[in-house]
Amino acid sequence: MAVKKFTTMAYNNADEMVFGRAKSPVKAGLDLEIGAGYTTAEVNYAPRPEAGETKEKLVNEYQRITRDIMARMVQVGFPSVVLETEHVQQMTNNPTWGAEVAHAQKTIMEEYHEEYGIKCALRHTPGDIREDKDFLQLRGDKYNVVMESFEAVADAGADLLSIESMGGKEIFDYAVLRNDIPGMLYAIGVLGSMDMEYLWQGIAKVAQQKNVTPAGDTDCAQANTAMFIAGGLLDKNLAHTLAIIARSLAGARTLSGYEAGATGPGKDCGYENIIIKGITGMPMAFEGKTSTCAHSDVMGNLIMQCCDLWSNESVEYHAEFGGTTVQCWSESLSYDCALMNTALKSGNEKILRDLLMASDRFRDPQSYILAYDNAFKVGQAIVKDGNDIYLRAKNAATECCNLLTGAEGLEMTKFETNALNKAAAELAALTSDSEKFMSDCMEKYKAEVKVFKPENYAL
Amino acid sequence: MAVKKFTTMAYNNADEMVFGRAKSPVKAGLDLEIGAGYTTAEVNYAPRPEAGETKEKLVNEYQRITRDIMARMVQVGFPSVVLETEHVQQMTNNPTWGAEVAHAQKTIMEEYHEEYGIKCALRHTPGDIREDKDFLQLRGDKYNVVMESFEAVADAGADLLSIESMGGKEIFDYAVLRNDIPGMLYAIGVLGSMDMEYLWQGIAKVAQQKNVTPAGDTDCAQANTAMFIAGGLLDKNLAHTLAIIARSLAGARTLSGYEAGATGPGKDCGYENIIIKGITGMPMAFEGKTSTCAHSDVMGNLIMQCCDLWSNESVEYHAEFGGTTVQCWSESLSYDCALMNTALKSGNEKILRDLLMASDRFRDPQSYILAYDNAFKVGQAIVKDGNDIYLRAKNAATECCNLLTGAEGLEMTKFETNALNKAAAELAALTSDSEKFMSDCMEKYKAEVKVFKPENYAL
Amino acid sequence: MLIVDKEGILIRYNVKMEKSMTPEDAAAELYPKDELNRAIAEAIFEGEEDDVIDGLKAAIAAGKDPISLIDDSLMVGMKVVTELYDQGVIFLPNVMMSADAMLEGIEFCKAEAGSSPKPKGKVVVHVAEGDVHDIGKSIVAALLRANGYEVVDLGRDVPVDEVIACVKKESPMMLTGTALMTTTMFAFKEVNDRLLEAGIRMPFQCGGGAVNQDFVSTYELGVYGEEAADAPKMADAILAGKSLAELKATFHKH
Amino acid sequence: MLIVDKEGILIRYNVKMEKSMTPEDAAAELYPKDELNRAIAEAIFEGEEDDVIDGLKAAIAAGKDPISLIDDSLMVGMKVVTELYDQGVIFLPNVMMSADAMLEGIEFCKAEAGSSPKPKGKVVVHVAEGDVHDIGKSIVAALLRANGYEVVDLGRDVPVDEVIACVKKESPMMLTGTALMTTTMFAFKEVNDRLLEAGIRMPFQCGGGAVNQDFVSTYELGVYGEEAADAPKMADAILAGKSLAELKATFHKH
Ligand code: B12
Ligand code: B12
Repeated sequence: MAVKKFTTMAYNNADEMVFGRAKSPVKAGLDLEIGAGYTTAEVNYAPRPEAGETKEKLVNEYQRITRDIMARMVQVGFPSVVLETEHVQQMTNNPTWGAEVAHAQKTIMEEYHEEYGIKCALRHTPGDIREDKDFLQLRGDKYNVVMESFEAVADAGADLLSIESMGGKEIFDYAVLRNDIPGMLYAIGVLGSMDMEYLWQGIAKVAQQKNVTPAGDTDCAQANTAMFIAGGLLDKNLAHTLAIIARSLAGARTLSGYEAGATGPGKDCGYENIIIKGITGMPMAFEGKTSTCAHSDVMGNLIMQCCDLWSNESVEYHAEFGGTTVQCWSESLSYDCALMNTALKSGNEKILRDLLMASDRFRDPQSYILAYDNAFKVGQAIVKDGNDIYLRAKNAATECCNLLTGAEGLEMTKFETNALNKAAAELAALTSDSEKFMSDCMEKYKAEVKVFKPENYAL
Repeated sequence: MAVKKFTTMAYNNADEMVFGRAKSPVKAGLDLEIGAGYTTAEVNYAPRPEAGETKEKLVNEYQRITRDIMARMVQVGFPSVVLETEHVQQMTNNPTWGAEVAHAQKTIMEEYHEEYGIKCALRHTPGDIREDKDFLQLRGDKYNVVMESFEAVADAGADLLSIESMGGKEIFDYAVLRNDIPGMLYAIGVLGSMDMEYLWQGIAKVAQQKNVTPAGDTDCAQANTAMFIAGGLLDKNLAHTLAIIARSLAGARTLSGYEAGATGPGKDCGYENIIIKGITGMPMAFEGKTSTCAHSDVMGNLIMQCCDLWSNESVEYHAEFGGTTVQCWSESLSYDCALMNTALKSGNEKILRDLLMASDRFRDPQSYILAYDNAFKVGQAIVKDGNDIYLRAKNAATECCNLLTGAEGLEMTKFETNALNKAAAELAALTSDSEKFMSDCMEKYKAEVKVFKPENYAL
Repeated sequence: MLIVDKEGILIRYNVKMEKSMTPEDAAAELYPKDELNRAIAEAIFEGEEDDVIDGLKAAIAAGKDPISLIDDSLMVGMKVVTELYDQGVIFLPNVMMSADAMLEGIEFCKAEAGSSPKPKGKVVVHVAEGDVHDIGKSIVAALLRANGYEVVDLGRDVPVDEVIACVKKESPMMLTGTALMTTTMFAFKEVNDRLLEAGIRMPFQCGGGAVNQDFVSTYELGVYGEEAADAPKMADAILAGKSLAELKATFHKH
Repeated sequence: MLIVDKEGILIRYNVKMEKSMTPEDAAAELYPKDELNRAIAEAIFEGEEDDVIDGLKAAIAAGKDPISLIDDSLMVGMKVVTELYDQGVIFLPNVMMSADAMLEGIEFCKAEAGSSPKPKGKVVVHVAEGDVHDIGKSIVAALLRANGYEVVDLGRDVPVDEVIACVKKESPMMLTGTALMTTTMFAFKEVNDRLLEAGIRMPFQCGGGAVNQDFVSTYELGVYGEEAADAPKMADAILAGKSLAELKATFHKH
């Protein structure tokens, strides 16, 4: 598929962006339209530990999960729902496993759609298994298995195809634990983007052949690792200012998937999706205050501001007083959506969006930058040099630093400010010549990171 | 304590009521003020099954729970929190157990308050253990144990005292499974109110002596049983129109606690609290879309409309990806509160309240009546005959029927409408003479319900 | 105040799915042909105890045997009720009122005949020690009775010793336990162990608020029961010869 | 756009609680007195590898023994770092960079001396089979090394056989496992069983995203590790003679 770089924003200004509406809505699954004026819950789940033992157990587990969710949706009267199955390793490595799961789930969803008319779609997210024990193996055999997996789940009923791709991770893991900003830029902005462009052309092709939706990727492997290491307000593992620089870089990186054919809805854990939505106008999934089952964050409300799908990230399937976990969380998510949909219908979407945003805006440097107005500015910095993956990533990080430096109303710790100033200085000192940056990094990281293999990026 | 009946509404009109503000705020615990312009999460939890084995295990379990919650609150930056401990049977039957738990919890909360300045309070809810194996035993020995339990937990650090009292339950259980409206009225409106008046004078006295807050009761034993039996939209165990009649009756009943000295915050599972807030102007706890861990309902957003405390009802303590359950749910609740507090601070509370309400208004007959405007009308019907517990309960049920009959925009099933019409007719046929109703019921239920003992109500 | 029409926000699936048939129409198709039996069955369906007795009197006067009336009219009427409940055509209170009427009818027949029919089977029900939540248990008991089972109801807050003693005394085909609290459901494990100790391998169906399938799966005799209607279904399955493993396969839905 | 000041909505407790002391001030109080050792310790704290080597050269030139320099300067510097990390004065990347510098210093000293010092103890770390999430494991390994332990890092996606073989070969004082998925953490039980089978009763600390205390409590050798810093703490506790039960009592916080 052809790659088309974004050099302009899809929206004229940040204020145009709201939840439930995207410039380019996506039709998918059974009567669902994403970003077409309403929001929908996207429910995620993980099988119980013992369910991974055999294929039969696994298929059975996902059937139970699917039935539980669909039953709860009709019991409380919700008009639509999306299910996301993140493959466990066995399901991707054995494409028929993933396919059987998809088929079993879709069959149940079709029954509910037929009986009740509930709109629904199924997302499958194969694991990015492109690696050997010690090294990434982004191209070659493992790539082929991933593509087979996509084909198999698409044939079997998956409507939306996603992946959390890992390009750049080997450098990132090294860099993030050493406050190494140029390394993070190289890992996320350069290597990550290059791998995505390669990978997503393949996925988009499969999707086109199978007539399903190539939905989108997330920088889980890098920006989310940074966010998790950064943790809560009192954690001492990574400055939150660095975590949000990683996230801004991820905006430049994750965009590459949409340039290579993905159409949205972007995947839930991509907190950079707010930047992507501004640039592409495509619908996006988000997770936050109703994904505390999966992780804690410091922008739970804010991140809901412009969602099209609203997700719980993941929850282990087990019982609670109120039903199984997937029932509990799908219900909470759907109530959130009902609130947003009421706001949309009554013309109050902007005030609700703003309340969500304002409640977390000053909670953390991360939330400050992901507030839609600031995220939009990061997007503008990206598209300004949209044709150069290095420059646009550098722009994103620089804009992030600038916004934080000039932030009004945001209190930062000395530690966060110091890390920020150091990062800003390092960014300012970087070359504006992509080639030079590439060759410098190649040399440096070949020497320092023993698991780095340039051939993964055709370098 | 003197009993003072309510014969007027605290608010001039329904529109005056919002979340986070009550006419009579309540100061409690460590710097907390409830209903004073902000909302606070109230976190509830149940010990793991094996924790009930010994007192040590139980105390230990509550310590872990308390520490987990407080730690999460400061990690995400929330300014206040309330913890509620619903006693398991052992803790009330052995008042020293309950006291040790309260003390252990409060000690941790004080540490956090001292170190971080987080505002917090502890609610303890002893079990209503006033019964023998086969019969209720509302007065006598068991009553004394309950009072001892209240004294002990108050001494040990509990700031808010509550109970889910059971008066009337023996008749209600019989009546609700037989669509018996007069029986429900007798159970909830008459017997329930009488027992509460008796019980809450005792609790209010303890609270006064110990200088803590007599917070309030809930009609869990009856209206919530009806709501649970009614279930989701597709359940076939009880017409939802009958469940909301039970709830309206509960408005008249639960009020009795506040007449006998309770001051709020009313307890979370009292969905009738919206009626009570309108009448008393006291702050109230609610639960809904963020208590799906404990139960499913059909008004998850709407019920948030005027909350002062916002609760998860209860969750078993165990691990999830995002931390322990109490951490996950306390975080989700607190984000909800952050949203409401932002609305309050920016003067947008009424629009947010209305969006919450509008998103569920037509989901179910129950949500329709609990919408603040309709609930306010039920409240007016109650205070009109505030001095007569029978008449005011009858008024509440009648008003509920009238509102449903005249409802615009609410679609009901034939089944719901039939049950409603039958109920309305039965209510219309009832005497307006309390004494006659009392003696008729006494005769009927003495004969039909073998576990009914009038001496429980000094009858 | 903001009022927003529900379109696009919520769907009242119950309204959307409502069966066009009235319960009365649905029942009419299921009544027995025989005029006398039919009248009794109808009275059961309506939950009208007096009409049931009147119907029985008429049938006996017409020469019918009181004991066979139990099977041919009372039980048939009750089967109409439970079937329509399972299909979602009628609601639980109807079942309760019909069951009341049926039980009264059976008493009347027994008195008339001076003898008792053999019930389908005996079930012991109880609520775990320390637990006061008993309405779920009462529904279970009522539905079992409605389906023709004899029920020994131990009530709420029942110590393990008492459960074991009763099982030994009554030799039921099945035992049920209800618990709504995490701390009380723990007693089920003990009941299980004590039964096994005594060499009794009997299906022990457990349900109620806090109880869940994962927990019930941790002890051998346990079968999870999600809703009260699963109790008579499981009793029927036992009568049909299903093994413990088969029962678990059927009733473990999550 | 609506901007609302944070007062009353949220509290930045990190800002509110911030220590007034800078990391440098805090470290200054902890450095060794001896000038030469102090320079090396400072270089470790700064994470400056070149300065570490320069310092070591200077100290050796001044007559210090390379092997005792490891304990007297490198380890002392590293102890300052881990202590301040535990106190929340410095952050993880500082620890990582200091550890890199320390390891390089140790290599240098060993080369100079032509011999190796005895490490405090050996720990085997791994990520469960089928699991690619390895950054948590890498942090665990780094913190163990930073605290003076020898680490055998089996990497990610490690089959149970390989874990067992390595434990038999290396006889470590402790084994750690990381898993971030419900389906992969299941392997820990197998590791436990295989170790017991082989008669090895060794503490097996397990952590990572999906792993939780309840799960780890289901197998005998398991001790739950919530954060990476718990790994060196547990190793220290083992050195201090704590039993498996005592380790569980200490590290099971939920
Ligand atoms: C109503 C209620 C009460 C009423 C009980 C009235 C009654 N007659 O039973 C009252 C107010 C008395 C009460 C008291 C308490 N309650 Co209460 N209560 C509830 C509530 C809201 C609903 C229960 C109910 O009636 N449901 C309707 C019935 C029909 O459902 P059910 O019993 O589950 O049965 C259904 C199925 O489970 C099934 N079933 C049941 N048994 C069986 C068996 C078999 C074999 C089968 C097949 C099926 C089956 O069939 C039924 C219908 O299909 C629940 C919430 C919940 N999520 O369950 C809390 C709940 C059970 N209560 C709870 C608590 C904590 C208490 C108290 C301890 C609180 C306190 N400190 O005051 C006290 C107990 C005090 C004491 N004396 O020990 C907690 C338990 C938490 C925990 N620790 O596990 C719950 C979960 C609420 C919560 N906080 O989340 N409660
Ligand atoms: C980043 C991430 C990834 C990255 C991994 C990058 C890396 N280098 O490790 C990538 C993108 C590759 C990834 C992939 C997948 N992931 Co992932 N991932 C995450 C995420 C968001 C953060 C993990 C992380 O790095 N945290 C930061 C590190 C530092 O934390 P940590 O490892 O937990 O370690 C800390 C502590 O636990 C502790 N610790 C760890 N080990 C030990 C050991 C001892 C002894 C001690 C004392 C302490 C300790 O120390 C650390 C710091 O204190 C988690 C979310 C979560 N809640 O954990 C999901 C998560 C683990 N992933 C998940 C899934 C499903 C996947 C995929 C299968 C999804 C898919 N289909 O694509 C794939 C795997 C595909 C495959 N190849 O098999 C799920 C697992 C659900 C489940 N089934 O159980 C999670 C929970 C996310 C979710 N959906 O909720 N993931």
